Amino acid sequence: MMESLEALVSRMASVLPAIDVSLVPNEAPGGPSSLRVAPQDGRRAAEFFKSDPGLRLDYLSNLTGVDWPDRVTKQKVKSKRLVDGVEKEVEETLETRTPGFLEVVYHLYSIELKHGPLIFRMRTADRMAGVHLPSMTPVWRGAEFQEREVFDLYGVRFDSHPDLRRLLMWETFEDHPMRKDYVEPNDYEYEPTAHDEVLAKIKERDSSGVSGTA
Amino acid sequence: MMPYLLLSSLLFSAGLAAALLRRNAILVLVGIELMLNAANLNFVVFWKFGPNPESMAPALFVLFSIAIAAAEAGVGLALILALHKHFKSTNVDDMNLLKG
Amino acid sequence: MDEGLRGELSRHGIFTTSLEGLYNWGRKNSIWPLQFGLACCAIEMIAATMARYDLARFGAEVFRPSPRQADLMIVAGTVTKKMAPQVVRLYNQMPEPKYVIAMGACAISGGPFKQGYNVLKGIDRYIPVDVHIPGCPPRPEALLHAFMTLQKRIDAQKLTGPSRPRHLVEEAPSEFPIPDFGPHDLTPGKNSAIWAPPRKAQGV
Amino acid sequence: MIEWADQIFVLLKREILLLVPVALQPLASILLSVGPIMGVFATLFAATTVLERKGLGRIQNRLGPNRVGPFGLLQPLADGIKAIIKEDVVPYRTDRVLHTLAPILIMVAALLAYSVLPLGRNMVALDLDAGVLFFFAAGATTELAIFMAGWSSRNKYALLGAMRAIAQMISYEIPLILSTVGVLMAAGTLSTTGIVEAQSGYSGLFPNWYVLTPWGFAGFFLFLIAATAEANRSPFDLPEGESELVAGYFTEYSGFKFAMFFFGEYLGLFAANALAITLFLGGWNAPLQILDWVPSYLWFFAKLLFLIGLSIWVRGTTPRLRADQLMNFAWKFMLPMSLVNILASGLWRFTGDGVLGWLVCGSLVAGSYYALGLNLAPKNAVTKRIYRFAT
Amino acid sequence: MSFDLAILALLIGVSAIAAITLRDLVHCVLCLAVTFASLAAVYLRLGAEFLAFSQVLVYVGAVAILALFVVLLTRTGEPRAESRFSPQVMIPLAVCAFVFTGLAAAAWSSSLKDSPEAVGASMKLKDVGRELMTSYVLPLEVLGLLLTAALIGAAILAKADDGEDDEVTDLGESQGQQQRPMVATTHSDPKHD
Amino acid sequence: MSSSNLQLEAPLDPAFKVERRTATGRGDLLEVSMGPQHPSTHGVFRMDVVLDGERVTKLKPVFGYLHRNHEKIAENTTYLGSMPYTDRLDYFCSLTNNWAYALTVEKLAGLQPPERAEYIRVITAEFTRLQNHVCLIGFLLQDMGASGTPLMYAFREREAILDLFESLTGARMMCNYMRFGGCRVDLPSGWLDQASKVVDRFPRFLDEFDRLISGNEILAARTQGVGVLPRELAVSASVTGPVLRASGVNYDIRKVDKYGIYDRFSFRVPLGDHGDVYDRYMVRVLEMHESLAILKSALRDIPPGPIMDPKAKLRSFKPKAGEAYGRIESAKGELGFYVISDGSANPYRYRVRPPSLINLTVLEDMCVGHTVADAVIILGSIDIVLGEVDR
Amino acid sequence: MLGTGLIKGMAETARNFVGSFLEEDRLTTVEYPEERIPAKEAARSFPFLVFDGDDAEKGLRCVACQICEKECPPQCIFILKDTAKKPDFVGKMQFQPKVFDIDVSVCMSCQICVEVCPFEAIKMDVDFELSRFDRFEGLLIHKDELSKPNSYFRKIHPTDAAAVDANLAAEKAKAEAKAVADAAAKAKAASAAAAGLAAPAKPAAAAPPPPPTPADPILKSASSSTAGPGLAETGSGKTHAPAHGS
Repeated sequence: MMESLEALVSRMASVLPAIDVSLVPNEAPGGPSSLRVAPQDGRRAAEFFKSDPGLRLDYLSNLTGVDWPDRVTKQKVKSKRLVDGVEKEVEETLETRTPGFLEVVYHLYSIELKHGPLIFRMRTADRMAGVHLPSMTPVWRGAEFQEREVFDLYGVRFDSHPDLRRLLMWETFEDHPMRKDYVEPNDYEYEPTAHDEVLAKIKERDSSGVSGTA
Repeated sequence: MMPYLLLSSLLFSAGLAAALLRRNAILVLVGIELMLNAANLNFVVFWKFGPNPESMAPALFVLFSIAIAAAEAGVGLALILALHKHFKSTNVDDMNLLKG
Repeated sequence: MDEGLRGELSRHGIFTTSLEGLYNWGRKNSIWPLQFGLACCAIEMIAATMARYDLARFGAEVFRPSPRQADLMIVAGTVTKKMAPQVVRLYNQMPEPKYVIAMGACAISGGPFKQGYNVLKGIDRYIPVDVHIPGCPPRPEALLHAFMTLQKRIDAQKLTGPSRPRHLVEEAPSEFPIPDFGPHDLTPGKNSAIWAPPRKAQGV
Repeated sequence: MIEWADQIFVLLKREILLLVPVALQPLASILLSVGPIMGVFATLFAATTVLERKGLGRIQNRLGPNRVGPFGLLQPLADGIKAIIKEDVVPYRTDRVLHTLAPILIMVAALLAYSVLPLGRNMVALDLDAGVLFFFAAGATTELAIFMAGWSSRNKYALLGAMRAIAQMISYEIPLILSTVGVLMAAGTLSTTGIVEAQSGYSGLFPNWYVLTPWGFAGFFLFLIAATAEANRSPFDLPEGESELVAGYFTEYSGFKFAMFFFGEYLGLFAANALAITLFLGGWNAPLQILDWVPSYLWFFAKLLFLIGLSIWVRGTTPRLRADQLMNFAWKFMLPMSLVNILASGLWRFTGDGVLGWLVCGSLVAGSYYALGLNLAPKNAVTKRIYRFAT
Repeated sequence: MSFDLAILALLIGVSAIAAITLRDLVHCVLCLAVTFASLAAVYLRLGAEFLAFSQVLVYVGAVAILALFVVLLTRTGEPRAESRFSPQVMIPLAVCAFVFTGLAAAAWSSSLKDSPEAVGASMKLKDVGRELMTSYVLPLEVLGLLLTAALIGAAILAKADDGEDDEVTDLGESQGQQQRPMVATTHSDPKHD
Repeated sequence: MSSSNLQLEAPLDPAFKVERRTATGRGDLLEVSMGPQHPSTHGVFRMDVVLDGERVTKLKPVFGYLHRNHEKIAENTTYLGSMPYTDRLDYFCSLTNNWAYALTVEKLAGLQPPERAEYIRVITAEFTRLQNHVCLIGFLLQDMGASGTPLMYAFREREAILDLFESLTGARMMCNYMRFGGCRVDLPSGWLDQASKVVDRFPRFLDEFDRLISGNEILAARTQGVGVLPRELAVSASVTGPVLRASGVNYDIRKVDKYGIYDRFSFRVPLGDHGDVYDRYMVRVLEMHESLAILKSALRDIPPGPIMDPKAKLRSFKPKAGEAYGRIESAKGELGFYVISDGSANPYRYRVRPPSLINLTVLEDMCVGHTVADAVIILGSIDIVLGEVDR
Repeated sequence: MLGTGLIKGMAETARNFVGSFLEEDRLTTVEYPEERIPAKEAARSFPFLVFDGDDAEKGLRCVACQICEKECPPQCIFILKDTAKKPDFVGKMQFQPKVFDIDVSVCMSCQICVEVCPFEAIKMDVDFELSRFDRFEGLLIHKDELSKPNSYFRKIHPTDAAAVDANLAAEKAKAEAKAVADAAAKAKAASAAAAGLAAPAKPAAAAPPPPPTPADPILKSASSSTAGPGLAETGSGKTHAPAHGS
């Protein structure tokens, strides 16, 4: 059996100098926790996972993206402030904006030692320009299409991927549809059993006059 | 007899023209085939109209000629193929270079 | 010959047929489908040609791989936006008279996947469909039923007059514009010349 | 033998010809031969398509076409009507002239071959001295037609299909012709009627057919295999291999032109089978002396139907070969085997058809078959593989 | 000159001229095939049945097809925009015209010019075969040898060049990228020149 | 986008250096786009192939023609609402898809299906594997050009299994049968007997198939030594399922994870040594024998009892925040579901790990140097279903 | 030796060819329009609405609660509530649907609406012959077409229908008993009030044990299925036993 994740983190810290690895807990009753690896250490960590004799994680089972959009948390804060020369308690809402990021999750198993999974994840700097992560294709060939898929649907750019093209959508498609803020094209011309949002879309279309409904 | 001979002369000259005029090696070969056919036609005509129609010799000559033409065409076309691989062209003008 | 007389004669076993009857008889009994499957429904389509259901009984087992030799396009499965231009192109390549069966919910309306960004909400936005079979996927028998429905439709067609089949109307197009891949969606989203939804959706 | 029943068509033709003015008699004679041949084989084509579909259906545990007309027999008629009313699409950029000429040429070439086939006693349209050679010459023209079809379509699949078809047909033409050499040597003639005549008569219970000699038997199967390949039938149907090349060289053909291709292809198959009957199965001769009273043309068509059935049966069974394997088979098996077969038929002439002949020729043919069969197996192929199991 | 011969002559003449002048090589070769087939018809008309069928079998069935194959194999994309004919047209044309007139004159002056057609003469296959196996057995053998040599030669010609191409590939000049483990190009150029 | 200038950085995985057969350039290279409508791409799959003559020099799979946004739709619907959509992933194996998804959500929500439900799951999953493999073999032979006969026989058996599915779940293909914590309905009376009959009858089919095709020379010639997948490459490229095991890697999730109750059955995992198409074919045939063994003991041992975890709820099912990855050995390989819950009624992230897509990674490596015809059967031997490849 | 495999294969196809004339197993075709494969009892195509009695309007079990509309994964159900109420089978006043449309061109026959319905009002039909020329009108099924009597339900899914009927009957009995008990209690209370003092009434003890609440669909489906729809084959027309059925 594989060593515990805590032990692994400490061992990695000792074997790989200055590596940025941390533990991400998972509350689900059946699911194991995962490691978070900083993107710049991704390749090193991956090669360690693959070649370490205690791990031998030679099989990249699953690779997927997750979108964590910007979060706005509203907080009511009471503060004392001078209003008209009098110190008063004022209530105001503070909006803290947690910048979003894209995350890529890797599930590793070992075919040789028949253990697993080891889950590790990497996060991009943001969701706009800094969507770069190291490609794992040179380490595990099985990442090739999955990385292309994540690039297609989430827009994560995998550096040094040999053939980073869209996998599922057409080449001239511009959006990344699996992102949470993706807006679908409004092609609801007619729905016999339309529901809320669809209904709204049809109404919008009908009123905008764009549609050719005659 | 005369029409046949004229026909074969025409074929021969046409073949000659192709061999001399066309720049494509395949068509040069086509020209040669035409000339061979003209000769064959003459053989048959001379057998049929000649003094000795019982002899089988002209027919056999034509037979041999057809066989040789087949061999010639095979080798010639293989040669063209080989040259094409080398020069990336079947144009005879491109093949007059004395380098490999 | 009027219908009544013809019915009378055929009841007496006298084989009478007019040119129109022969024309329709020929095309309805020799419908060769295009060998073309898109998704789940294609498996049921294949099952319909297999021994248990045997579409061949209707003379329709000749699944032609080339659209040039096919009469019937069975749109069996989800038409995605990426695939839609190809479907229209295939349809255009088929010679007239040609028929389309939209098999399954996805082909008719996008079906369960209609909420998807890459799913075309019904192939009839781009090409005219003769018969729709609901179901997800329809049973093989349902395809046979649709096939017979199509045969009935062909049989009932008059070759002259305003209701003559589409391929005999001079000005009716036999090819339809192929949509382009746009940056966000297919452009145009539908072929307005052949597809007009009802004016209002239910409850709007 | 009931003479009139056997010769009814020959007599009929003669009677009709007598009614025609003398000047028109040659033309009428041609028409009276060509017309019935076309009619009969067109009907046979229609019957074969429906038989093939029903037969394949039975092999595959289903019924096959049975709803159009009684027992589905009118299915080909419906298909024909459909083909005629179908729009004829000539794609943009095709070479229109060649595109149109190709199906016509393929049919003409196939029909030409029928002029030397004896369909019954005295029933041959053109009794040529070099009949067999004429047959092969006509067959060679189909290659040109196929090339025209593939090339004029300006379609990659069509071109690939045509190239495959021609390569295959050229390769198999050699064993096809060589496998007939034994028969030609034995019969001492190239005339088809002459060959049939040479096989008439019976030795004991058995007819004097060439298929009943060791070299003839091998030659018959070599010929059949090569003819199947020539006709692009399964398992040699690569040129139109659906799984790879959509529909091969007629990918771009529609409507009636496509039907003509289909027709031409079946005509080719019938012609090749008919020649096989002529060369090896005693043509229109009855298999048993006591059955000699059955009209000769019936025997011919019975044998033809048998061979067609065989080809349907094979089609229902085998997967398709790959192009290079097909070529390997032609050059590494068919060619040497047919050469050995010529040797065997030569030996047969000297050893006679006694026990010695059977022994010598039979062992020569069987031995070379075995050796060549071994040689044909792919280098890395293991016939018996053993699989491990993990528990 | 009878009607059928006139048609055949016309066919031969037109198709031969077409074969050497058309722009599309495939059309040229197909016209050549027509020429061959019509010549076979002429042979047939002259009573040389066996020769006619051999002509069709070999020329139409093999040589023309082979030529078509080579045309296809040597096609390099779009035809270059250059003239079909060599630059010096006049001299070869003059030569051809001269040859034609010379041949025609020779035929005209032949003593056999008016000799009648040997009506009964035809090539009996049996006689041809006998002659081949008796008086002409040596040429036949030599011919067989020649054909074998040609076959082997053609095979070697086509084969030897393969090896040469292999070397080019190994040098990695034109197709080196194909040997990279992952082919990264999205678009490949079919013409590697 | 163009990525032609991207260079691989060292160090490379050794599997990358697996030597590819490079076809040498003879004449022009021909670019052929096979698909998305092509008879043997198993749906709307496209391969952009660069051919040199008939040899494949380059092959790029193009996906997305059946990308129907399963993951996006699942993220906008409830946990239960995605269950019928999983049927449509790999539309041959809806029940194993159901199981994989149910397994994942059970991990996420901490549910435990009762014993009887686990037995039902094993039984239906093994039946699914049987009918999938049967169809695969039929389609593979269809790609090889057999004119439908093996496919017809395969579908004959499949129909028997679909009858079972229909009488259990109500639908032939889209069963939508499993629920989080159990199964939707219990087995109807008489079902087990009927299932036993099917299981008893199945070896007859396997034998018939064996006689029909396994010994066929053409099959051996077409498949042996074709599309060899080396062991190292297979592991590196995350290939799973029969394709992996045909390359000799002993990895079967039923054995490794022992999910469900698979540790109660004794079955063997067949392994191939050559990794070619023939091995992939035979491994599947042998797997069917093992599935039959599992089915026999499962049908014998199935206990009575409830079929749902009493903790399970159908409506307003909201698992706590967390994530889970569940995987099973589907007929095509490792089918995994990765679900992230944020505590709401809809999954936050829902991901399918499709074995078909990932097995296609090695398609080019297997095909380069072979002919188009081989590429078609190599694709067939991988066993893809487009619903799962593109989702 | 070369050819043996081929000959074996040909023997196999020949066996099938001959067998197709002799054995049931080797001719599996069911000639569809005339013969039909017997419908499985569990078979499903599209949903329909069950009504009790003869009057579709009056007996409709649907109370327009819109649960199915919400739970339907492809969103193919459209319900508009009527403003008026009508009594259901136990006499409780319930809403009824004014519009109940199912777009079968979208429906994926997943049966989730049936599972989530607390009122046994929506069930799966078995009719699949729904080919239409018109997509918009032909495939949108309205309430009047959807409503089918309980007898029809009993015909197509006998086992399931029996379980549902028993369930409903029990519920009705319970409701009636409750009504009777309530009335009795009321009367008792009245009499008690009249009497001035009385022992505390125990109507609950008099009522039958409560059947599983229909609002819990898991339990419902489990309970209805332990009885299990048998393999009894229903179907109309000429039936043909398929080779594999037996």
